[in-house]
Amino acid sequence: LLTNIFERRQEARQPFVRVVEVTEETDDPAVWGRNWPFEYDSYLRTSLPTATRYGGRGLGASDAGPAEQKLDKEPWLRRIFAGYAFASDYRDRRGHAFALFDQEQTLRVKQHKQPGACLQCHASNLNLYRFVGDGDVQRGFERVNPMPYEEARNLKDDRGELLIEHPVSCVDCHDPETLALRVTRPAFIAGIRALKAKQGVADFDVNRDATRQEMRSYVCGQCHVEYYFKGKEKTVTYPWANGVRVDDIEAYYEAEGFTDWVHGETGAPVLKAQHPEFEVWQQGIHARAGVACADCHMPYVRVGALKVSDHWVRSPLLNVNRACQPCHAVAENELIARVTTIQDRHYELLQRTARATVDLLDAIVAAKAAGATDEELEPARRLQRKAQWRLDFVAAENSMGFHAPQELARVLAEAIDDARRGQLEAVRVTRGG
Amino acid sequence: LLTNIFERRQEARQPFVRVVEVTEETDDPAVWGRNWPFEYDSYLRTSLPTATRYGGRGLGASDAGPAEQKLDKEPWLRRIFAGYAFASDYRDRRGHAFALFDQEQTLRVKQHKQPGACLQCHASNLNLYRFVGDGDVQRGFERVNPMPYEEARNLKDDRGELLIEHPVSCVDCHDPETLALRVTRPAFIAGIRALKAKQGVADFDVNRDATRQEMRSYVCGQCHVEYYFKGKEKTVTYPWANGVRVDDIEAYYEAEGFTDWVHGETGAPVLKAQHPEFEVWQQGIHARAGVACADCHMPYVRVGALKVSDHWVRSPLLNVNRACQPCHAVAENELIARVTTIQDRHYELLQRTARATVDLLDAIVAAKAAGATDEELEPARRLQRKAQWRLDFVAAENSMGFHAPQELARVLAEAIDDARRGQLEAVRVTRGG
Amino acid sequence: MKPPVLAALLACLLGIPAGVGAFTFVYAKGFSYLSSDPNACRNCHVMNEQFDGWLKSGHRHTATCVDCHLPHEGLEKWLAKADHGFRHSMAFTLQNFKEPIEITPHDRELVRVNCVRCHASFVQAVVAPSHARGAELDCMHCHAGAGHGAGG
Ligand code: HEC
Ligand code: HEC
Ligand code: HEC
Ligand code: HEC
Ligand code: HEC
Ligand code: HEC
Ligand code: HEC
Ligand code: HEC
Ligand code: HEC
Ligand code: HEC
Ligand code: HEC
Ligand code: HEC
Ligand code: HEC
Ligand code: HEC
Ligand SMILES: [Ca+2]
Ligand SMILES: [Ca+2]
Repeated sequence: LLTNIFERRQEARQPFVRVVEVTEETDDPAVWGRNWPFEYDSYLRTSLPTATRYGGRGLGASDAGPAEQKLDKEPWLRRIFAGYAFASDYRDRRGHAFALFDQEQTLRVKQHKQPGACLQCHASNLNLYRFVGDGDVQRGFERVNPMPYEEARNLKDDRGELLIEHPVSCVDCHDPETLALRVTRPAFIAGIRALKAKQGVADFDVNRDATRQEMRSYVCGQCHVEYYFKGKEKTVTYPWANGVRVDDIEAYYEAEGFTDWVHGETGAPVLKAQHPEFEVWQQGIHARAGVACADCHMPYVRVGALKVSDHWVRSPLLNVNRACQPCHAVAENELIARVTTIQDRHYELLQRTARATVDLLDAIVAAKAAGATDEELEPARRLQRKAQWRLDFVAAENSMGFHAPQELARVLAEAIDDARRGQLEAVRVTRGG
Repeated sequence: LLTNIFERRQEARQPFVRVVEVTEETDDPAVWGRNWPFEYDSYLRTSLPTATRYGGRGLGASDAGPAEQKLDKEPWLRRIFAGYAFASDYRDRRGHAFALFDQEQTLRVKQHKQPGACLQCHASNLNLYRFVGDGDVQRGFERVNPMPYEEARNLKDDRGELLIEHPVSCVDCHDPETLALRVTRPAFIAGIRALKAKQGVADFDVNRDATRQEMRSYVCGQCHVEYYFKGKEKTVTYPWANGVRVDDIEAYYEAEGFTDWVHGETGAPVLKAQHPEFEVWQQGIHARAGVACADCHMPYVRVGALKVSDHWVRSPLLNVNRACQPCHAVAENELIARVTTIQDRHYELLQRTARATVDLLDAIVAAKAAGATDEELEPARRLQRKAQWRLDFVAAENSMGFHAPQELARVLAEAIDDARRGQLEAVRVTRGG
Repeated sequence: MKPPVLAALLACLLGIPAGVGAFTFVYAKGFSYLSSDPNACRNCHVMNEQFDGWLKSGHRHTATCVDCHLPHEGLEKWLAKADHGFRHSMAFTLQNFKEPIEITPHDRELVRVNCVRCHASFVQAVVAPSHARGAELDCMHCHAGAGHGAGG
């Protein structure tokens, strides 16, 4: 029975007509665009503004300037980032078209030394990795990571051509032969392997073992994840060996004895969390139901007589009829209202957690001023590290609660508990307090 | 085989035939059962055990003894209820068949004076209300509320027959003429009217204005709600005039200057929250999507060719294929796993909140012992009232987080914040602390 | 399905009475399966829900039950009809099936193939990229309502 069905599958699939050849070397999306104009056109739109109540906020191509300054919208961010590059410049994300430009413009790069590791997620970098790695991507990755950012970013090949020219591009997510989705980022290949091993799946090779539906999220998980630069090799690493819940990752860092920086006001050794969309999404009901990033952020769109994936990767709230309604037969404004209910509730709790954390900073500062010793301050500082890690983890996640509402509220509740307990510890050691 | 199918064809056309007359006076479900045997049979099953991971826990008819003691399973309950009847006996709920029996057996009734008001939700009481009210239910309700419990419960009519004989029964939710759903509890009629007024709907008469789908939840909202006994008239009152969120209800009590009791350990004036299923459900996505209590707790069950509502009102987790699968085309064990994920996460956070609240009690007790004045203790006590109200509100809600996961996590987060801030206040006024 | 059963069914389908089994099958409108008229499916009240859903669906004018639920060429089609006819009549008679009724993985795959069959030109681009495992794009993942729900 089934064999007949399988045969018919093949008939149903017609090969793409290609007007130009695209290869592993083709990092220029314009070239791919000649074969697949619909995807390319929508990809180009990632340079347009995409503001929603909480999302996007990119200013767009019309204005070559930077996106909005998060540090001004949420002043408490400057407090928790005290003494770290993020306190100098931390802005709203915007479309993929800006990925490379925004990285070059940020004061975090202009005023602070950064390694080549930064390039893993902001540029179409396979040619660079192959060149530096003598044809081997993994080796190139390892050699580029510790280079100074400017050096890596401006490397030229033998023909004197820049190796880094584009932000995330077609070849980073697609096999140029089959166009099948694929993962190209070394840190993800290693990270997902460690995670699967922890979950009992040995020797997981993502490009060999993942299903198509999984790949519709994994290609995003290449970059929308928490990371750190491991050791002096500055290896971009995803800390998933214990799992991807906030507590699992914290346990990983404790075991590694890792610290991002020493807090400028309190002297506590603290961690920086970055955009853990992939980790948080896994805690939510949608992931549980097999709903992929691309289902919502790259919904299919009808173009004439063809159905294609919308490569204008952006907030689904700008695209509800396609992003949500196929699964939720509910009016558009009602769907947006549901999201807003979740996000407003989340935002309110986020602010409360920020207040608790800032109170903790004040308390430690006061204790220090009154002459508390490092030994006396140790318990309070340890709790600051825990509280701040959780607050930052949630604040850095970009869905304002939507990807996993209950889980993120739980994390904030724990942050509040840690912050207030830290405050009690600080008060306890404050002389004449 | 043949005849099977033939019979089933007949069943499909069978109309309801009434073999006996049922009237407003018919509080005996057995009589109704002669007309509607399927519903009656399932109703009788509410005396069976219904334990799930977090739900039910009723011991069932096989054992006429009481349900499990919650106070032993969650020792912190004794601490927060110190000085109140609930500290003497507080058990797991079980099926409707036990509603009257369990109320009579609890030490909260046997060892403490209770008013007739208690009967509003535990007995089929319309005959009692009409008798005492000279035919008028509302007047009867008002007169019964302040009576001593035993007196009200044992009143006899002119023919010397007991007026209270059954727990919640058919006539409490159904119009005996049409069998349509209806609300009979005076406190709900007044409460929902106040809530709708707040929402901008003036003069709401629930039995006149509610849709059928709304009634499928309102009949439950008659009892599964937070309540208090107002004034010396002991009027059973649902505090919904400001809305039904935990903060709205708190604001209502503040305005009323209401307090349930003065805490035995700390001397704080505190509130008691009871089973706010109806209020919490309204904060969740299911209510938002128009899913009623009865959809999950009284799903349709096919008897031959007929579809009838399962009157074995119980945990839907014992009934997933009927309760959930009509809307969620997902395997049964996967659906249960989704609920467990939500409930385990919730339970863990509930325990954390309890620890914070108990820490606050300890801190106030210590401050008092060290000689702090009432004036000094006032801020800490105010925060205890807030924290305890939120913790109890969530703990008393019976879905272990499922009815509104994010909202309940938010409430617990606020409780933790209040509890720890209260602790800071208490420490501040602790001499030599 | 075991060969003997299969033979018996083919016999039924050719209209040769083969004992009570066959008679029951006929009585229960098992022969509905020989027709492509949706009402034929509705002969069993347990199909009413899906029938009503279909009436509300965008497909009511464009696809009948069998268009989606049965294969479309040759012997395979008849085998599937026999398979359905037998399993469903049996289940209906014995009332031993789980509710809500759930489509079997095999039948679900049949449906998916039919989606692509009708919509091939429209979806050619999205089904084109081949993939190592779980390669086929699952239409029902997003269009679960197709054929039975509003907007689908
Ligand atoms: C069920 C739908 C859904 C899924 C699945 C989903 N998201 Fe989202 N995502 C949203 C919504 C809704 C928002 C909020 C958008 C807003 O606030 O405007 C969002 C926000 C975001 C944002 C911020 C967008 C902006 O405009 O600022 C990023 C980045 C993001 N998601 C990435 C991901 C990644 C990566 C995955 C998979 C690991 C994922 N999302 C899975 C629905 C989804
Ligand atoms: C190679 C790295 C990389 C990959 C792969 C990637 N992203 Fe991004 N994404 C980024 C960067 C970097 C930005 C921020 C660009 C900026 O702000 O300059 C971004 C921004 C976004 C935004 C915000 C857009 C807006 O309008 O504000 C969304 C949404 C998003 N990505 C979703 C996804 C999804 C979904 C996928 C997978 C289909 C994905 N990304 C794959 C790096 C990546
Ligand atoms: C693991 C992938 C990854 C790495 C490594 C990475 N980024 Fe990003 N970056 C992202 C993603 C995804 C976004 C968009 C989501 C967001 O803004 O939170 C982003 C956003 C940004 C933005 C725009 C928003 C902002 O923060 O102002 C800047 C600038 C930026 N990154 C700079 C850097 C620098 C500098 C480094 C190296 C120190 C770096 N990135 C390393 C993935 C990465
Ligand atoms: C951030 C990841 C990402 C990038 C970058 C990307 N794509 Fe895709 N692309 C996807 C995903 C996800 C799908 C859906 C594949 C599936 O469903 O199996 C897709 C599908 C496609 C398809 C199959 C037909 C369709 O539309 O579904 C084509 C063709 C395609 N992309 C072309 C391109 C081209 C051309 C570019 C560059 C201009 C590009 N893609 C860049 C993620 C990406
Ligand atoms: C491919 C299918 C699919 C897509 C696309 C999808 N959802 Fe969902 N959504 C689900 C499923 C499945 C659930 C879990 C409940 C259920 O089984 O219906 C769910 C649950 C939800 C919930 C309740 C869970 C919660 O966190 O409160 C909301 C709200 C929601 N979705 C909104 C959206 C929005 C907004 C979008 C678009 C940005 C979207 N969904 C896209 C399938 C989808
Ligand atoms: C979407 C389905 C759904 C809806 C709607 C719903 N509930 Fe529930 N309810 C549940 C689930 C699931 C549980 C958890 C049962 C368990 O833990 O065993 C639960 C638990 C309960 C419990 C405790 C049951 C027990 O076994 O201990 C009560 C009482 C309850 N709900 C009442 C209500 C009321 C009253 C409403 C309407 C105001 C309502 N529920 C609406 C699904 C629902
Ligand atoms: C007249 C009051 C009243 C009404 C109306 C009422 N309940 Fe109850 N319900 C109770 C009481 C009292 C109990 C606890 C009985 C006991 O533990 O002795 C209870 C118990 C329950 C339980 C726990 C059952 C178990 O097995 O543990 C569930 C579930 C429940 N009710 C749901 C509902 C739903 C759904 C409705 C509406 C269809 C409803 N109730 C209507 C008073 C009521
Ligand atoms: C507004 C309706 C309502 C009122 C008034 C009410 N109850 Fe209940 N009672 C319920 C519901 C609903 C339950 C089941 C849910 C639960 O146990 O949380 C219940 C459960 C109980 C139980 C079994 C679980 C336990 O708490 O041990 C006892 C005993 C009880 N009530 C006694 C009383 C007494 C005594 C009074 C009067 C002081 C009273 N009830 C007033 C609705 C009410
Ligand atoms: C706690 C409330 C409650 C009690 C008590 C109750 N019912 Fe119901 N009953 C319902 C609900 C809810 C429905 C669904 C009505 C609807 O959908 O409009 C219902 C429906 C019915 C129906 C209509 C057919 C069906 O099954 O849907 C009959 C008949 C019925 N009940 C009989 C009874 C009998 C007999 C008793 C007493 C043994 C009883 N009910 C007790 C809530 C209750
Ligand atoms: C009458 C329809 C209906 C019934 C019955 C129903 N649900 Fe839902 N459920 C929904 C809708 C609608 C949503 C919101 C998301 C969406 O639109 O799909 C939802 C969302 C959910 C979610 C995700 C939201 C969250 O809180 O995480 C879970 C989990 C869920 N349902 C489980 C259940 C379980 C378990 C039952 C049975 C006890 C049940 N549902 C009964 C319609 C229903
Ligand atoms: C003899 C009565 C009867 C007739 C006529 C009937 N069905 Fe069914 N059908 C059933 C029963 C009973 C089940 C449940 C079988 C089970 O779950 O074991 C069922 C299940 C199904 C299923 C889901 C289970 C599966 O096998 O995948 C599909 C699809 C289906 N029927 C389609 C149809 C179509 C299409 C027609 C008309 C061509 C039809 N049915 C006619 C009784 C019938
Ligand atoms: C346009 C395609 C289409 C048409 C036409 C169609 N169906 Fe379906 N049917 C489906 C799909 C898709 C599913 C699986 C739904 C799911 O996965 O939840 C399904 C599932 C079913 C099921 C199993 C129940 C379930 O939800 O799994 C039955 C029974 C069924 N169909 C019967 C019928 C009958 C009878 C008709 C004609 C009145 C019909 N179908 C017409 C696509 C169709
Ligand atoms: C990840 C979700 C998803 C999957 C999987 C999917 N679709 Fe769609 N489909 C959509 C969206 C979103 C639209 C709406 C596009 C638009 O209106 O621009 C759509 C539109 C369509 C349309 C046209 C609808 C109209 O209103 O004209 C058809 C036909 C269709 N899909 C068939 C299919 C088939 C056949 C498959 C399987 C090969 C499939 N779809 C798989 C999401 C999906
Ligand atoms: C017998 C042929 C046939 C089959 C089988 C079929 N369709 Fe369709 N479908 C059509 C036609 C014709 C239309 C209307 C014109 C159009 O939009 O293409 C349509 C419309 C649609 C639409 C647009 C929205 C609507 O309902 O009007 C979607 C989405 C869709 N089909 C998806 C599917 C999916 C998914 C399947 C399989 C479960 C499927 N179709 C099976 C012929 C078919
Ligand atoms: Ca980090
Ligand atoms: Ca109360």
